[in-house]
Amino acid sequence: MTTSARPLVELKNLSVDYHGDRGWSRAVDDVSLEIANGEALGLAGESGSGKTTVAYALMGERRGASRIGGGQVLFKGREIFGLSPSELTALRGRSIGFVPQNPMASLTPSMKVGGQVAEMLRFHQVAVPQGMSSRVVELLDAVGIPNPAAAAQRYPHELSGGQQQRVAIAMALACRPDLVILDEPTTGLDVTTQKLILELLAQLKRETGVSMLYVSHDLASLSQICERVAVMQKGRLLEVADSRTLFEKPQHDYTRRLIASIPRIDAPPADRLEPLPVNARTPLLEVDGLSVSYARSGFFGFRAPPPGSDTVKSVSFNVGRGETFALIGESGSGKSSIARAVAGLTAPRAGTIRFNGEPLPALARHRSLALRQKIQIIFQNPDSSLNPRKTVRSILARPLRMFGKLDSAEREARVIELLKAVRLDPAYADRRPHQLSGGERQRVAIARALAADPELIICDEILSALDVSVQASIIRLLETLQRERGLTYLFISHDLAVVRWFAREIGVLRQGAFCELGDTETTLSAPSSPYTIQLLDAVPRIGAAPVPPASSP
Amino acid sequence: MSKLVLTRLGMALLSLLAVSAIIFWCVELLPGDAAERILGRNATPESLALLREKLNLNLSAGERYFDWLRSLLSGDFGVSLVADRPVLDYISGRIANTALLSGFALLLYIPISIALGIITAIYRGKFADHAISVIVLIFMCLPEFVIGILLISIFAIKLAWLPPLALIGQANSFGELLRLIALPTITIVAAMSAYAVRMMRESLIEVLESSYVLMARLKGLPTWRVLLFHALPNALGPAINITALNVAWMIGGVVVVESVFEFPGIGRLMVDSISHKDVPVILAISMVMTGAYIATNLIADVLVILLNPKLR
Amino acid sequence: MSTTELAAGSDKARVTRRGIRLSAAGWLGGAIILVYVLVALTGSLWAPYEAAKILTGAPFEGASLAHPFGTDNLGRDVFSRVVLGTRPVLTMTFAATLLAVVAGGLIGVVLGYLRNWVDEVGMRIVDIVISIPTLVLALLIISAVGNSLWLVVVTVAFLFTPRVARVARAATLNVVTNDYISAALARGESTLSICLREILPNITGIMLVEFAIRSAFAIIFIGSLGFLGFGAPPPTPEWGLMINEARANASNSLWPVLAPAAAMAVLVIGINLFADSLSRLIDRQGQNAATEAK
Amino acid sequence: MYGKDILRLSRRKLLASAGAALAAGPLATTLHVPKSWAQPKVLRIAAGEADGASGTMDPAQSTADPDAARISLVFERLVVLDDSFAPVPQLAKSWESNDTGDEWTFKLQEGVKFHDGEPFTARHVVHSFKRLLDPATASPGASSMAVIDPSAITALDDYTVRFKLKSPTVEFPALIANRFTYIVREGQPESEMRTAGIGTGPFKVKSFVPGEDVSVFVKNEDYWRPGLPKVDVVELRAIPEESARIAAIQSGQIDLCWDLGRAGIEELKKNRDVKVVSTRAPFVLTLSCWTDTPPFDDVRVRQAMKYVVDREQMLQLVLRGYGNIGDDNPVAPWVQYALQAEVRPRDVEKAKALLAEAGYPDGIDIELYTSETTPGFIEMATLYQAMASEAGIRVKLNKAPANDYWSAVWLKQPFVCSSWSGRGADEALATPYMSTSDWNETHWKRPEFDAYITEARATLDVAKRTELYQKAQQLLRDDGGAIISVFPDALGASRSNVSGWKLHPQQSTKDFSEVSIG
Repeated sequence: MTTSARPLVELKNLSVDYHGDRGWSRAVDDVSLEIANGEALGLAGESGSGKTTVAYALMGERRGASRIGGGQVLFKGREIFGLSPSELTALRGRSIGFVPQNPMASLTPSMKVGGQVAEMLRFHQVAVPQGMSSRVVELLDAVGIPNPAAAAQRYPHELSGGQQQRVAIAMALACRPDLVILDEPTTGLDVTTQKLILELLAQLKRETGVSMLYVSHDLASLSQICERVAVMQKGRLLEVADSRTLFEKPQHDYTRRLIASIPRIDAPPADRLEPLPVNARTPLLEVDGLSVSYARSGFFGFRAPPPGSDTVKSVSFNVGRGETFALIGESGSGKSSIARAVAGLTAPRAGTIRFNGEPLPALARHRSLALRQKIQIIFQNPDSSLNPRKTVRSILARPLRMFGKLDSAEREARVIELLKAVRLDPAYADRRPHQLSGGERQRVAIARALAADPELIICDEILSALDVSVQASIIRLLETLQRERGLTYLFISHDLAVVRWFAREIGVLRQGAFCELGDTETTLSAPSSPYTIQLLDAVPRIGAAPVPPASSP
Repeated sequence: MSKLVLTRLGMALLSLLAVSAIIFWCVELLPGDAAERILGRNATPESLALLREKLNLNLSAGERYFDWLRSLLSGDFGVSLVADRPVLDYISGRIANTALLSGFALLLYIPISIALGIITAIYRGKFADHAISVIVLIFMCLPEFVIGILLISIFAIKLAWLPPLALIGQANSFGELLRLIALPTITIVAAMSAYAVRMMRESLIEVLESSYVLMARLKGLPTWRVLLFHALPNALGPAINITALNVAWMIGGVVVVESVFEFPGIGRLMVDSISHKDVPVILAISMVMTGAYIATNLIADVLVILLNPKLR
Repeated sequence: MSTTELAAGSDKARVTRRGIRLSAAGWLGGAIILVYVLVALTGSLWAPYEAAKILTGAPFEGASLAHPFGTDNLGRDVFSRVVLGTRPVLTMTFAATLLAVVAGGLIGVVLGYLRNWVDEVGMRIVDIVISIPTLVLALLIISAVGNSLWLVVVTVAFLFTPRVARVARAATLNVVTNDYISAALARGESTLSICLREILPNITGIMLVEFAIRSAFAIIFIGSLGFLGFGAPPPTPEWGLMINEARANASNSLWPVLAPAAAMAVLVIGINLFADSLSRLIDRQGQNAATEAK
Repeated sequence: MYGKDILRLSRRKLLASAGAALAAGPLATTLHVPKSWAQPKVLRIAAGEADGASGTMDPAQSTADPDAARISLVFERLVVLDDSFAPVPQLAKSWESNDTGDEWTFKLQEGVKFHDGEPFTARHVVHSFKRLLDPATASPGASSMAVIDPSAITALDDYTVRFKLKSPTVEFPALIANRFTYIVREGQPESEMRTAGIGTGPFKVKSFVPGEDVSVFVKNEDYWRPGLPKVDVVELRAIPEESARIAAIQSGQIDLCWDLGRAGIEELKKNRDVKVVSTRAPFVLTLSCWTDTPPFDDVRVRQAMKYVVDREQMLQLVLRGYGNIGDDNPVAPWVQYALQAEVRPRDVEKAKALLAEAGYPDGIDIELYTSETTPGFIEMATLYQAMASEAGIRVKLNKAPANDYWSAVWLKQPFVCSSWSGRGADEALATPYMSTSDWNETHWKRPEFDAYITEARATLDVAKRTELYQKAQQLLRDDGGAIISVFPDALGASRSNVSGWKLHPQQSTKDFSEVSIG
């Protein structure tokens, strides 16, 4: 660790209060941290841990109704919150760069990309000998944007997610700041794009020697860039250690549990249940030649959509009873279309689906009550999967009344039993969705699926909106339910590490077709298609050697 | 973009046709006919028959409608039954007046509503916001004719600063014309901008709390830069739509303001034509009003698209 | 705020039933509306004079104890006429708005849910009706079918329905794209039960706000009709009509003009205040759901 | 005539006084401002009745009040009436009749010229009257001139005209002094008659377009009456909304207006720069019922309906004192041949007794139609409803829309509000009440009444004639279906710098030739 006269950033006993519906609550409680010159500090924690509040405090920005409860924030020895507005404006962008979480929402839609970078230079009076526009092109090129001159003239919505983030990084580094704060820079991106962005950040750190504060909930990607990592929970700083020692000897049991719940591609999760014995496979679900098109059926619904517009191109696979089949693919690969076709929400353009040997009508409303009862679906976004106006009890009661012949007393008992099955306190029955956390809502969705006592449950990316620790507990729950009730899962995800130890069969989708299909173990240990290899390689490995810090400036 | 304009024009023609049919059918329901209305008290059976013949009111409703439609396609709006003059020539003076009044009202309305919208948004929660919001709320709730009557009794009669009636026939110079239409213009602007200010405020507040405005501030840009180049362009969308609706109301709905100030516009002419059941004039004015509504909406949509590259 | 799932069940999420918490302005608006409704119901019992009673005092008397709002050109007591006028104004306004919101709501939900060619054709028709200037169409229809109280109500309802339909359709589109609708579809729920059980409860909030805003418009619109002589027939003490009758004598005494105008303005302000805080409450409930989950 | 380019503000003047911005815009050239900025004296006058697109300059078609104003500026008649409705010479210097009164000869003024220079001679008079009586013209005024034999109108020489009448008419000179008998120029094509306005009057038409809101007239330089007119330009517009008209005269936007209701009078009186002008006028406001329809067919019911009226209160509340008491007799007491009788007092008990006698012990339920078409109608009907209720006569008010009241309600409903403009005794009695008249609004057919009128018309001796007219009025007053309680004064106002203008009791006659301003 290089030593220099004085740390670049010093947080002394910082506390920040946040004014919610019920008065002031403490979001950050007595946090002290330092960032040395040229050092990259990771700040890890789950949503609501206060990590983002700390990052913004460093920029002198109080989001919404919040106030400094105590302590100091020093940048190069100067108290940030003591600065006058003009000093603060001069500091931001000039000395401290900022890379936002969701690039799409953070670039001004009505202004060209080049213009947004150029204004950083113009308003911070950065000397630009070779002229503004060429300097901008240089910056965009430096962050790896293909033909930067053309890109400069485009509007944000005309770039991909990855490119937008690169523009944000270019803006942050335009004035050669001393410190760059990154707020979950890779969260909204695809796995492969995530890897490229992390490599870019590492390379820029090496070249410019800029110090970084990298805020993220993803410990794995943090460990790849930062020399030291600080872990926060509910506003308090638990421990700070260099990344290697943190992973090997975590001090705090919360950190230990956090690390344990990170899905790893190279090692099965600790509390993984014994895999089921492989006995004779009787296929429950058989899909062959399935094609689904995104084009709306023509005007008046008569003309069939053109074949060219298929998102799913004649896919065939089958799922054995009591097993888990995983469908893997990035956004736009057609995995959700397959799920919706099986669930009967969208009519496929071609191909047949058989369940228990019986052909399935295309749309749910044409299917028999028995079929609709045996196949259930759970959705990705917990916010929109439950009707906000209903109580948990009525949400669960609806399928019970539709599929079962129970009187109200029996139904009440069933609701209690279902809540227990998904590890929820029966008292939750009277709550409404907005009184539950994301994880709790997903559990209610699972309970709703179980209410029909199904044979097949389609899980359409049900984990991606949840915190890492919450994901792990949901996987455990699904495994236990599979063993207790012999359930079959069609599990759709984009995260190989999660699926690696959970699914028996796996299918890797790319642009609507399988580029890999077969038993998980053999497929992932010896992948045949280059795309799968690329996916495997993109999964961040914990404890990999961090990028060596640059020599002192 | 041009595809949008083409489809919208197609739609416009369809709407105009449909509107003409609806209005014609409504007018047919009116009791009595133009001949009775013109002769009024001095109508005698023979003079009624004579006039009906002259105005060919004896044809069936269907025939008269298609006659009118055929002549419309050849650009002839027909002859006013009452004024016995070609409709276009008869109403073009009135259209010019309403366009004049609407034009002035618009010139005042746009800057005022945007400026007040910005002020209330920036100083939201502070005194300026409350003060302006209360005034805006009061104007929003007062019907135009009450505002008009109050303005006349205060500024025209008691203080005698401005003439009470918009008798623009008397204006000899442009300055005098301005004085004459001052009160009706203020009435329209007051009635219209109330709603626009609230809409502008709401959309600007929403934009000021967006992530890209936060990002612009964190980039260390001066406040005026953030407001004018990052916030305002994206907040104008809803305000433009409201302005389009207001303009449409203004053209059709100023009947009340025109009758309070004796302003010779198409609103009052429409009311008179309805009472005289002067079908060609009613239809012509309805076409103008609906055409203006569709035009303002098209312009507004085009502006919104220009402002927001995402929609381009 | 959120809990780690490892300690399932220990979370103390707020269970308290949060009552409807309108802002202060919201309560004020609600109070104003309540007062008007009371006056409308009980007015005829305690109004000092009948609406049509002439010569209750000399014409154009100023405000006095006997005549809080003075008298008009025929010596009729303006205060009684404003009080007794509340009933026709409220009945016409709420009847027209209710009709429009119910009809418009139904159309909007159906179009929003179907989203096929019916929706496209329906929206075209709605756009056409909206493109006709409202006041002009109202004048035409009323002078054609006559201006009895109920004909005016039906006409105003007809003119407001397309605008309400557009709002209802937009609200339905917001709801229909949610996953709990897909879940219901997957269960094979009938269209009717989806509309009633899943869509309607989620747009009632927005429709309530729309009802409030529409009724504010309706009062001014019906007032304008009255002013132009196309509203309710005399001698109904409807405020727009009263203003028109009093307008000729405005120079003698402003009371007969100001009293009904003020009555109209205060009611519309009340409704607007109530509508604003209601819509803010609904947005907040919507946002709560979002913030809680993060 | 500014046809197509509605507004002709000269570019120079516009740019001089306007901001360049708007001048450049297309709007500027279409501003609605006629060119009349000459410094000469401009008299801006405002009529009360709506001047819709049906306006005309053709005397034969003159129906609305603004038409009458325009025509009296531009045309002249042989004979006009003074305040007591006695005939006074105008284009006719003198006249005489044969002893039986069915042949009249008029001597014409000499040296009079039409606006286009054509000298005024007898042939123009013959043409005017023949045109008026010609069925093709379909003039509403034809029926009032029915007594003239159209084929027997001859020009004895350039300045003498003789009329032969179908029946002796002692009052013939007064008869031809109504709103239709202005002298038009012979040889003018019928198509131009509506807007051309070529007459012998004090003013010439500068611009008149039916439907446009203002019509402009300029001084006739060689007008035959020396020294007249005293103003250079007259601008006429109609401001139907009464409060707007009051505001306009108060603020000086107009110089002179008439047809004022009673509402704004106090206000105007207090205003130093405004002069209120009023004159007694036999203008009739009446409630007319069909005497052949129950319950009005019983004379006792009709009399009961007359006894409930408190005429003084009607005068104070409806007309605020500006008018005279009526006694159910259309001939005002100060008019020639009027019946002088003691006014019928209000007697509710007698009315109840009459109703009981007629078989309606517990009163009657009737419907009265009223409208805003004439100032005072609504107030009169509302007051009558209140007064009649005390005698058990329950009146339901029905307010019909103003625009088609005279075609859809008048003469079509059994009990209506009606009004008649000021007329001489003969016309006031004949037009509404003779059984042969088209406008018999009370369905009242009394042969002895018709006899009185026709005999009076043929009686040369004034005393005998007066007695006959009075008998007719007595019969009408007691048995008629008209409840006439007030004669509203003609009310107008002018700015204080206007002089030489007075209102004429015959509402359709207006004389601006002697008016001066400033």
